[in-house]
Amino acid sequence: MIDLILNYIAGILILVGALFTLTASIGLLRLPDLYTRMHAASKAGTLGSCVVLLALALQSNDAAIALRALAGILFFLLTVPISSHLLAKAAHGAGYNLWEHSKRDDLTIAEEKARRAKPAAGTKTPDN
Amino acid sequence: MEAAFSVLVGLFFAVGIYLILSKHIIRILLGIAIFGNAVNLLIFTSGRIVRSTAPIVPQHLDVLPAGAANPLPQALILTAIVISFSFFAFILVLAFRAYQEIGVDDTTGMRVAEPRGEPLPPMGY
Amino acid sequence: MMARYQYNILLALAWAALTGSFTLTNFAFGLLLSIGVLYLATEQTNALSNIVRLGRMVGLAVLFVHELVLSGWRVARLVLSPKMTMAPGIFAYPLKVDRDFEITLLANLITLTPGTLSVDVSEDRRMLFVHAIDCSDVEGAIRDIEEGFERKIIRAFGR
Amino acid sequence: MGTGAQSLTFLALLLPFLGAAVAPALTRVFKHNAAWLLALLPLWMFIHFAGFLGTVSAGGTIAGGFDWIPSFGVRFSWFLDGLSLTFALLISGIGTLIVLYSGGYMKGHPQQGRFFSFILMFMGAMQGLVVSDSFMMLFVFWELTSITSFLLIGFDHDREAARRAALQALIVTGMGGLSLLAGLLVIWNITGVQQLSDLLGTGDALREAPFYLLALVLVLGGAFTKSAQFPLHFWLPNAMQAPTPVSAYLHSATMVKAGVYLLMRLNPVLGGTAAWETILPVFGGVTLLVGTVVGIRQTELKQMLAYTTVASLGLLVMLTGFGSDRAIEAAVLYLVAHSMFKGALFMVAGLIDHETGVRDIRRLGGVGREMPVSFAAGTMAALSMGGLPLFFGFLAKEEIYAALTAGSTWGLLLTAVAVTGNALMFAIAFMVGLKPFIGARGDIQKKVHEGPALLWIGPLTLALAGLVSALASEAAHHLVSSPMASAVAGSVLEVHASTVPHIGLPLMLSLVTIALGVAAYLLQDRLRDAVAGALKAIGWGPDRGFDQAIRGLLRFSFVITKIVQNGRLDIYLTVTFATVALVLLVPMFLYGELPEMPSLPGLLPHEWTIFAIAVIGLGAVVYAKDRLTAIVSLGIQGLAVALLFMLFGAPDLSFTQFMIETLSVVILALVMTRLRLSPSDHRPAGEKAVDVIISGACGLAFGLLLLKVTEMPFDATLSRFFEAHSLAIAHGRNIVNVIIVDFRGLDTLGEIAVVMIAGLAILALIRVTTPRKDRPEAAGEG
Amino acid sequence: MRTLIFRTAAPYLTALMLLFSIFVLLRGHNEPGGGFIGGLIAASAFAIHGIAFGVRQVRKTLHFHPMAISGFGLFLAVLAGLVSVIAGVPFLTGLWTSPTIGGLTVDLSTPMLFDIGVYLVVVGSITSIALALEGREDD
Amino acid sequence: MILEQVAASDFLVVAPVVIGIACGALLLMFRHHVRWQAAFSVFGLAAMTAADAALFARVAAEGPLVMTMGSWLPPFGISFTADLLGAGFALVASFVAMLCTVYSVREIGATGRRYGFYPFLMLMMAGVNGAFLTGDIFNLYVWFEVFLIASFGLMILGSEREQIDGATKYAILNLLGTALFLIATAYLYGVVGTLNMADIARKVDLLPATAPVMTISALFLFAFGMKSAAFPVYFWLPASYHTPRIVTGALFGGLLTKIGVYSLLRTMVMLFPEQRLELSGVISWVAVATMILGALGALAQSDIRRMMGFLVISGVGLMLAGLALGDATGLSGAILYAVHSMLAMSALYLLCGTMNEYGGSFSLNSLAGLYRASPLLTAIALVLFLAAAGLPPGSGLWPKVVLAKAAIDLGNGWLVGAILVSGLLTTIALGRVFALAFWRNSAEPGEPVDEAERTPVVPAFGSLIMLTIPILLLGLFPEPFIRMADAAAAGLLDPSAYLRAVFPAAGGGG
Amino acid sequence: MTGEAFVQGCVVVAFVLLSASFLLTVLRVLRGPTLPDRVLALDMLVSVAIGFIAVTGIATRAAFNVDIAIALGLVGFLATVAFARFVMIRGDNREDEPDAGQKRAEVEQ
Ligand code: NA
Ligand code: NA
Repeated sequence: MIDLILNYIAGILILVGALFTLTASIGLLRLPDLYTRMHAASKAGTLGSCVVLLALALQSNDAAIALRALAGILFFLLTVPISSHLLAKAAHGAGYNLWEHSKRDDLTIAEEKARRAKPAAGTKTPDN
Repeated sequence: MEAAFSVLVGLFFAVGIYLILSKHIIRILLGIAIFGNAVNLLIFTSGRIVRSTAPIVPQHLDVLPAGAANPLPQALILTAIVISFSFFAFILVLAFRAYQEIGVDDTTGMRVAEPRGEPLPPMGY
Repeated sequence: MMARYQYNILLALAWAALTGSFTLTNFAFGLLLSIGVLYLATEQTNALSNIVRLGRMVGLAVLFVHELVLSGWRVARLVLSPKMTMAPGIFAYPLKVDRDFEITLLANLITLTPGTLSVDVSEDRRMLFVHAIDCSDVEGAIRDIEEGFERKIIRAFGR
Repeated sequence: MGTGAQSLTFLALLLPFLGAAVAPALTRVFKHNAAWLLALLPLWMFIHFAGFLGTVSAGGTIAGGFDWIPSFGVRFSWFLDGLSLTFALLISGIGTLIVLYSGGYMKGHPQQGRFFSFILMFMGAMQGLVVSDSFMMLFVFWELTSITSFLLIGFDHDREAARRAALQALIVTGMGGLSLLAGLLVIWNITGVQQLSDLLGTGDALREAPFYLLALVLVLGGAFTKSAQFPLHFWLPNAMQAPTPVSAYLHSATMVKAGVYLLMRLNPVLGGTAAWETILPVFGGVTLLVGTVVGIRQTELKQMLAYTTVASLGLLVMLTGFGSDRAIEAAVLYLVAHSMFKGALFMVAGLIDHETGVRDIRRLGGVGREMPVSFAAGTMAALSMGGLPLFFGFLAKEEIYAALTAGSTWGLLLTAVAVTGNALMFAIAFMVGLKPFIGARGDIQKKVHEGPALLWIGPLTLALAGLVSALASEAAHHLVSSPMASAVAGSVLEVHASTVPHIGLPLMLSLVTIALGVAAYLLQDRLRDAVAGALKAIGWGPDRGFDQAIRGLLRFSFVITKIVQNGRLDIYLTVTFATVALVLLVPMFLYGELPEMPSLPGLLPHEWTIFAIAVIGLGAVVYAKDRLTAIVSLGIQGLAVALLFMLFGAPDLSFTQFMIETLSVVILALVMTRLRLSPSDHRPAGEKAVDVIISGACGLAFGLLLLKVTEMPFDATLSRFFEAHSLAIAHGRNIVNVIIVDFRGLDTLGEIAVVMIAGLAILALIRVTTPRKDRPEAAGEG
Repeated sequence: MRTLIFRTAAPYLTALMLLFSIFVLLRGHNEPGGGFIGGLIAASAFAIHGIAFGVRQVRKTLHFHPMAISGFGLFLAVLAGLVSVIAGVPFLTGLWTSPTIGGLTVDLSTPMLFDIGVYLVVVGSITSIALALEGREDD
Repeated sequence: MILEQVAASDFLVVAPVVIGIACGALLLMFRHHVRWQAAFSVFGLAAMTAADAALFARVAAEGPLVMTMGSWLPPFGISFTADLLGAGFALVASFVAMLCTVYSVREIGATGRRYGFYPFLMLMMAGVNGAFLTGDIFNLYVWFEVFLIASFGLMILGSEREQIDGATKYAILNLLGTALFLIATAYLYGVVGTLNMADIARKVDLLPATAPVMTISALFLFAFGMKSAAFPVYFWLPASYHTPRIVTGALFGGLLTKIGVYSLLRTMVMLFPEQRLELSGVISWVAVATMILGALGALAQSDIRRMMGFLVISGVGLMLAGLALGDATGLSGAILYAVHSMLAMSALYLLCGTMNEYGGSFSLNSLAGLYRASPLLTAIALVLFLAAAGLPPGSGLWPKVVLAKAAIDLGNGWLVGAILVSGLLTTIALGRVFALAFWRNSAEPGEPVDEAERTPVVPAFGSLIMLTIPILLLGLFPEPFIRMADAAAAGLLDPSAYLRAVFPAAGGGG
Repeated sequence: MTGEAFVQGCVVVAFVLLSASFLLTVLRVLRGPTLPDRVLALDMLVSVAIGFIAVTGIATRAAFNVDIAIALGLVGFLATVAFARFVMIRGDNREDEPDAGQKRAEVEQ
């Protein structure tokens, strides 16, 4: 009985996860600029994969595997925001502009301000 | 299924070789990477294709159930993948250094070891 | 900030989870491994506080999962809606937390939650620049973060 | 022949090389007087071989040797009959004199020791050549004579002319040597024997074999180049660049006669056919005429002698190929006579050069008073060469005319050639042997006096030998001429020529020859001018032709190499893959190894999707506008391949492929960070079309062959074994991993060695840099 | 890279990845994984660390030069094969033993040792490559 | 299938490889100890040579020696199988490498040592030995890659522009060549289902007539042809062999192409005898083109190192001629030529290096006066040139004669012609080098060579002389060499002893 | 319907959804337009692949797919980091611009 319920939950989770993923890719395609697309990829996409992994954990009938699946989810949640952040920061730093209809860009303003504050140093910042 | 893989392998080879034939060094590198994948798929297909069952003896059994994938080609490919990755990395860095030293990214311009205007050998005795 | 030994235990737990074996020996082995691994990996993690905050961490985790699901749902609704009306932009979020670990945690949680994405932290660590799908009510968004994640983080990890 | 004598003969063959090894040291100690010691070696050889005269003149032969390369059927074996013994005696005898002569001639030369070495090696090579019984031994010594003469001719290596002459000799005789090798191998193949002594019994089989003509031509290729037959004669006069003792030795007794020796040796088996009796006289006759005519034009003593040597060799070849016993007797006599007078004349010429510093015949004259011994030797040698009675040359000439006139109209033609040639040689003989000593004092700067004993012993001995042997002709014939002629003819011959003139056609012809010769001598200046004018009118000769050929060869090779090895990687790659396509497609079609038409594979939709993604990824890489897009696209196909591995039961592969693909992309990105390249593809459409065709053909071929292979039944024994024993014996459930670390662990050992070396090599590539200022991307190192 | 978020998170990620790599190494004999994949994961970990903190930091952390680690791995693999000389069996024969140390039964085997060698070689070489490409310090 | 006890001496068959890898690993671990690198390498290579010698002696006395790794029965484990051919080649290769290493002591400076010259060298030799000794076709591929990547490392060490340029071409083309070998192996595996060469030899005969063995063998021919630098795919060799350090060139010129030739012999003769017969026409034309174009290429060069590269190619043509002939004599000639080529080509490259030491250049335009500078070097050069040209008393003579004999006996006139013509062209090319570089005097006549400058050349002369000795032995006393080559060829033509050694129970017949 | 069958049914549907997802994401890689867009899409592709692997694991009951998914998550992250590094250092892939290299050089110092 538990098995049956677990299976049903798992099945539904599989579908939900796949749907989330599909949504994310639709978002990736439809959204207007890099930063908005990132919302789709890093949220819906992550959620989709995590849900499917959860389904696997539920369905496996094996604590070891279930635990590993959960660990996988954890790993995933740990890495995704960091890579999103890096990509967004890099893109912004490299001058990839926001969507033209964006409301504001405090980061650019802050950078401008910093640049004006110490013109000699320019963008020269030690990397390591 | 082997038929589908054969077609894919042919395609991988064609694309890999096409890129290798283009003179641009980075395209050559990409071609080499694809060529390597083609070879791996070729080995895989050569050992015949089985869907889904990995050659791993399940916990409750002592021998592999029938119908599992052929493990030997997989082991061979593992070796080959690693080797081709090593070579890929080497050639990539070599290309990078070649660009640094020679200053061209087009192989037609790589004429340092065999320069274009080499003179005739000495004609006297 | 998390203590090294806490992190050790967490890593050992992760090891046990991965190997799927919670025997004492395996856990001990995992602990040994994690000590070695941490030696290799952490030059940056430094001193920290007590273990009592574990419960608060769990609370944070619960909030996070809730927000994550919500976040996914909102994005899905947005991209599937025919018109996709939105007003995106980057706003500066004034940070209250001031330690690296907490800033990072906050930034990551923000990224994983609805409509927001951490782009950068200012040099002086006072500002977190957040990209939001909906910038029509920046004050509201800032308040949400302040009262949600940031407060819970301070409670769980604060001094 | 007892083992003792056998060892002694072997020692005799070895001695010159031993002498060559110690010569430099001896010379360092005894200076030029080392010649006296070193001459003992050839002298002992001479004595040793002379000891065989009795046996051989009685019709016997001496043979010996041992297995050298039994696996290849090659023996180190010698065989002495009249022919080889005569040669052996000439070589060691004249060799003794030459060594002495070298002692004087090269006195004070800083490299006299090396010179002795080379001379002795050369002697050893020649000695080995003429006594060889085994084909291969013959060939080895034959080549050794070419090599040692290369060293000798180029001895004065500071002069370009010497280097040129040496190379010329090496190339021409080297060519001949290879031809000879082929010829001998063909004979070996036809007859199945490779000992000359065994070969002599197989003449008819050989002459009737379908490849007889091939064998003949190849052997003649060797003999003619070595014996300087027209048009390959030019190297010989140029070889005069060598120090005189060398010229004397090379051109009298030895090296050039190797070819004649070979012809004479093979006469019993190759001779007697129409081809033999046509080719040899024609080449010989032409060479005789060319040699003498060009010789009369020369002004330098050694050059004149060299051309007469060419002529004499022509005469010998002509006689050898004439096809009568008489002609063979004549050839034998002339060969012996020539060895003596030509050796003497060369040494006299060298003496004159040494003492007067002048080699130009027009500037020489009247030194007979100061150099009486040389004068005597020169005159005697000239008399012999001129074919005057009392000298051995006379016997030979009589016999020549007797032989030639005995034949048909063909013989008469050759007689005319011989008379012309002999007359001119007569003139040259006296120009060299007489003119410098008589008449008005020439244009000589040095104070002239007779050379030291070391220098005149040789020529005088040889000149006297020409006289003595003629006077004691019966003995000479008994011991030397008859056995030798018999050996050449392959049947018993008795030589009877004597120095007493007999009235008859030969004597008449002799007189005509002498008359013409005297006339030529007297009119030498006008004759010289006339020939010079004629040659100038022709304007081209094989000697210049050699230079043109070498330069042409160099240019040709340069052009060919530029085409084949053009330095462009893209062309190398194109050729490589075009060949790959051919290598696969041609046998597939020729041998019917094409697959059948496959049925549509039963893949599931998501499997189709992964296939499609792989294909899209490939297309994306090809069509990528810039290289970073291409790199990202590379990730797509890599991911697809990994997923395919996962779907078809290869999780380990999938695992690895993910890692590898990602790391590939990562390192590509890391490198790109440090690199600034032009992103797009500039190739013209035509080139792309060629690439498409080649890559398409390769892809098609690989795919077809794979289809074909997978059509075959599969033998899964190996995998069954691994599956059965993986857990039971190797204690692992993951069979792939067990194969990697256990069943085929050695592969993995090699594999990790590759990984390690690659890491190190990359480190070396990046870290080891040569500092250069003009590096295109100074910031490239980031 | 100069980003606080990444730099703060990187050590944790690296540690997790290293742990995971060892896990993958040790279970390779029975399930997908093994020294090679484990080594690649570990190398990725060091690459991340290098990207975050720079090459010098990783070199300091590793103590040995990565190529020396690689060499040691290869040597270890050869040694694993040579154990069979003592046993009088052909090269690279798998030898197994399960000694009990303090009540703890540990499976030791030459294939495992060999796989560890593989792991070290891969970690060393790939890390070296990644670091060489990331920075340009002399060593 | 398990745990058959083996004698320690059986380890001989794998010892050279193990020594190579272990030494390479140790040298890498301690690569900063530059002082000890060279000495340790010479020691390691001496051990390797000793192991090879012992192995060769044992194989010569007792027939092929087999060790199947991991105690698995063949064909399941990887069988190292040393027969006369493999053991002989391995012995010569290790010997040559040892002497090249002695030469390297002066040439390789601290940077070269720190960045792995000696680890590369040891691992390359491990790969070379592995290739000669393994009895498994996939394992052969692995050893190919080992020596190939090590050769890359050796080639780029120094990072001069020429090296980088040459190495790029060398690396890409060789990588493809080796990949084609792997592809051929994959197809073959797909058809016969096994990788052990003895097993393949048994099974190829039993395949159905429809099996695409012709195409697969043609692919093997191509792949190994490319590795051996045969026409029309020898580009990589002249493009690169003149660029690295002299000792590297010597090792490459001497050893690497010979592995290609070895593999051709092993596969085409032992595994695909019928296919070889079918392809012999093609092979002989390839052989003709290779030897003639190689020799012409040598003539066209001003740079003596490039000339040597073309001479290597020309020699490959001769070995291919032996393969094309395919009978006992022809194969024996090819094997003999390979031995000669390993010795002579390595020595010639070392000679080029020493010529450069004295003459300050590699170019025939400026090299001069070497005879005056060093008569000893001149003597060595003469012997080596004669050897390369196939003239007595050098080592090239007998292989050439044996090959020509085989060609004539089989009626292949074109091959005979090409063999002889290539010999002549080589003679011309090297005769010119001798005349120009040694005999011709430099602009400043009589320039005395500084004694102090000459003393450090001792290792160079030591290795040159040690290489010249076997070259002369092969020229003067060829009997043992020819006997061994005959036996090795016989072993290829009739692999029953090889098969019996691998499958004792099956009786070897298959 | 048994639980097992239900799961398998869901798996089939999920495969279809994920396949569509794959194709759409690939489309974004192809369309770009900027390098970060492509990188993001590749990152997303890895996400989809993780889901795909998990679903396959459920379909074949191959538990070890979890590990592959974990590894993929970790290394997919690495690729994105590397590209981000590239973008951060090089600005963009318009490499012919002279200042791009200069800026890179400054940043790397
Ligand atoms: Na090679
Ligand atoms: Na080579």
